[in-house]
Amino acid sequence: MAETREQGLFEAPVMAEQERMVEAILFASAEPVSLRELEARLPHGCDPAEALVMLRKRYEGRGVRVVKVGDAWAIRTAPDLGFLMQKETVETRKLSRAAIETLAIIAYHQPATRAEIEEIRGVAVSRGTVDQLLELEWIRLGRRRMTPGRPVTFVVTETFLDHFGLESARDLPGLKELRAAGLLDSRPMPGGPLARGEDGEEPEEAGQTELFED
Amino acid sequence: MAETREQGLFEAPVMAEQERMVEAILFASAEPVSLRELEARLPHGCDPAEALVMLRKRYEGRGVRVVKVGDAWAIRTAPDLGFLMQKETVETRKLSRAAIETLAIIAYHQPATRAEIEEIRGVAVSRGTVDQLLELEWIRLGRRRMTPGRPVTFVVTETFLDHFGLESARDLPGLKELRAAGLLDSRPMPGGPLARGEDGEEPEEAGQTELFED
Amino acid sequence: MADDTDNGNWEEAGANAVEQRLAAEALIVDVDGFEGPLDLLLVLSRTQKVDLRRVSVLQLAEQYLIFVNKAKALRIELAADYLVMAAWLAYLKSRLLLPPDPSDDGPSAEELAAHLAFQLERLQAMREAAAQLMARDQLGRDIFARGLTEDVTRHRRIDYTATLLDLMQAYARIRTRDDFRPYSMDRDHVFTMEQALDRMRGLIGFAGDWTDLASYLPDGWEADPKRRRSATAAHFAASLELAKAGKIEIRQGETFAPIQIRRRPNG
Repeated sequence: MAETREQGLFEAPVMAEQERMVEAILFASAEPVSLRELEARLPHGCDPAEALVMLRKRYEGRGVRVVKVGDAWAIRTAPDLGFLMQKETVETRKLSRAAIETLAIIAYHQPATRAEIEEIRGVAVSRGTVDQLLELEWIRLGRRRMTPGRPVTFVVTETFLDHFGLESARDLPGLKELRAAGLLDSRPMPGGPLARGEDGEEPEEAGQTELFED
Repeated sequence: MAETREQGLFEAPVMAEQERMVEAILFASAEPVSLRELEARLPHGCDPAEALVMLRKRYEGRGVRVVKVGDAWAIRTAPDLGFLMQKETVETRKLSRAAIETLAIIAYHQPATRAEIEEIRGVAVSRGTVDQLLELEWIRLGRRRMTPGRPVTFVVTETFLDHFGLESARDLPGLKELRAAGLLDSRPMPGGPLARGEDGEEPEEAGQTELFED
Repeated sequence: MADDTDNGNWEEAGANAVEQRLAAEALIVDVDGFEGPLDLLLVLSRTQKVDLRRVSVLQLAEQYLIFVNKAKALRIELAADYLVMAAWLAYLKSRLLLPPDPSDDGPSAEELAAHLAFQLERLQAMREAAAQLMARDQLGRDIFARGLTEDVTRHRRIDYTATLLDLMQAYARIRTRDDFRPYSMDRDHVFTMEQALDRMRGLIGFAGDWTDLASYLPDGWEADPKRRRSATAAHFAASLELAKAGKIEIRQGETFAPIQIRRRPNG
């Protein structure tokens, strides 16, 4: 208790002390603390309600705020600073083969139902694959197909077009162009301009568009 | 951001904002946050060190305080309010006398080899004692000593500093006096039975004193 | 440091002998409670009721030896390091009592005693430091960290990437799985050996001198590596055929040097 404490002019010392106590309790508690609990934890005769009013005022405009959560009180990050709490580490990973194939089918055949995707790929499409593409916002649900069972369809999104630098899905090169570009050779020749295997380096944007310009 | 903010006369608005951000980050974390991490999390060009000075001052005498722990910063409740936190009190396993002494020897003599600890205590250090301290993360392995046998050394950790409310190992109580009294010197006894330890005593003064020299 | 005071306290030691004996007996009971011989020495030194810097090492050695003898008499087994210490203290005691041997170039008895005093003082200092440390406000007991840590979520965002090329290759891969065979559609890039043979049969008549095989590649097949490769392979195979038939000769200066062919002079 060796600390000196700044006390405002209009605060009774005892109330300032109560405010400190409420501050410490709210800070250290793992859960929001109810008024009743504050009363129980503070020394006898304290008025936590008043202390809370003051504490709340003190934190106005600060980086954290005193907020009411249901019947209880807690200290929380100011809403405008929420972005600081997200420490994002970005890890770049290549889309799985299943995902890229599914995506390709949707892009070329949209709107496409799951059954259609499976028919073209020749294997079942896992829920996870579709979810991943939905999460990436590269595909979204289209209209239901007016066929028995009214299956959902998938279409590609604006985000997809953005990411792949396409004006519209119609701009995707057709099979003929793929062939002309040598993409239908499943065994890319090493050293050739098209020699980019599945795990080859990423071609730059420029390269791609050049490649498919007729 | 509808909130009004009290700003001191001498604070540039930007710095006040930085202070809020540091406040929010420190409040959100139970662990001390390093200056480097603050730098990484704050918007580009911020000066968390300066913001911390201000923030620390702001919380002087309050229910919580801004404390320095090694190279990191944390908010902790004021020590005089500990009595309110019975609910939060963590029951810790009582440390044995051997463990407490070993910890103190490492803290005051760091980096310290096992042989040095044994030399000071005059008794073998059991594996369990060291393990317990390692488990608590109060000590960790330091660099190997560049003496024959290259024995491992132990040093205290940031967790240790945090636990005992120390800014750095230099702030250990009585350190200066002990050093002045020559009690932290490594003084081998030629031929005595207390010159124990297979790795022998390492009579190098450099490591131990260097660390605590300012 | 201890040597100045040794003689001063020695007088007292005799007077205190009974007290020491009693103290040693009391300590025996606790023998398991000691953290080694130094700890025992430290406890014994307290009975001297002087600052550790002024402790009489000689008297301390006496006290220790009494303790050990008492333990022996009571058939209490002492750990080896207690006995090692006893032997050393007996040696130190005799050295301290005898006049120094000028021929002895080892450390003097006083130096040894001083070091023991230093060790005791240091151990005592560490004990006190440990006590001070433990008396500090401790996290989780007196000081508390934030209880409700706010989502400092370390979002590990995985940024999935795919390029347009990946996309198209994927599509091509699927489409060629059924209705296309990958090679069948790439006929434009394949130059067969038969084609090469036809071409070379026509051209070889003009190749009286050594000429690089590469120069036989047809127009439009030299630039694109894929086509060049196919054409080169076809022409090489064709030249082997022609050589076998005795129409041409083939040579290569060294590994990877250009392959050259010429019409066999009499072929």
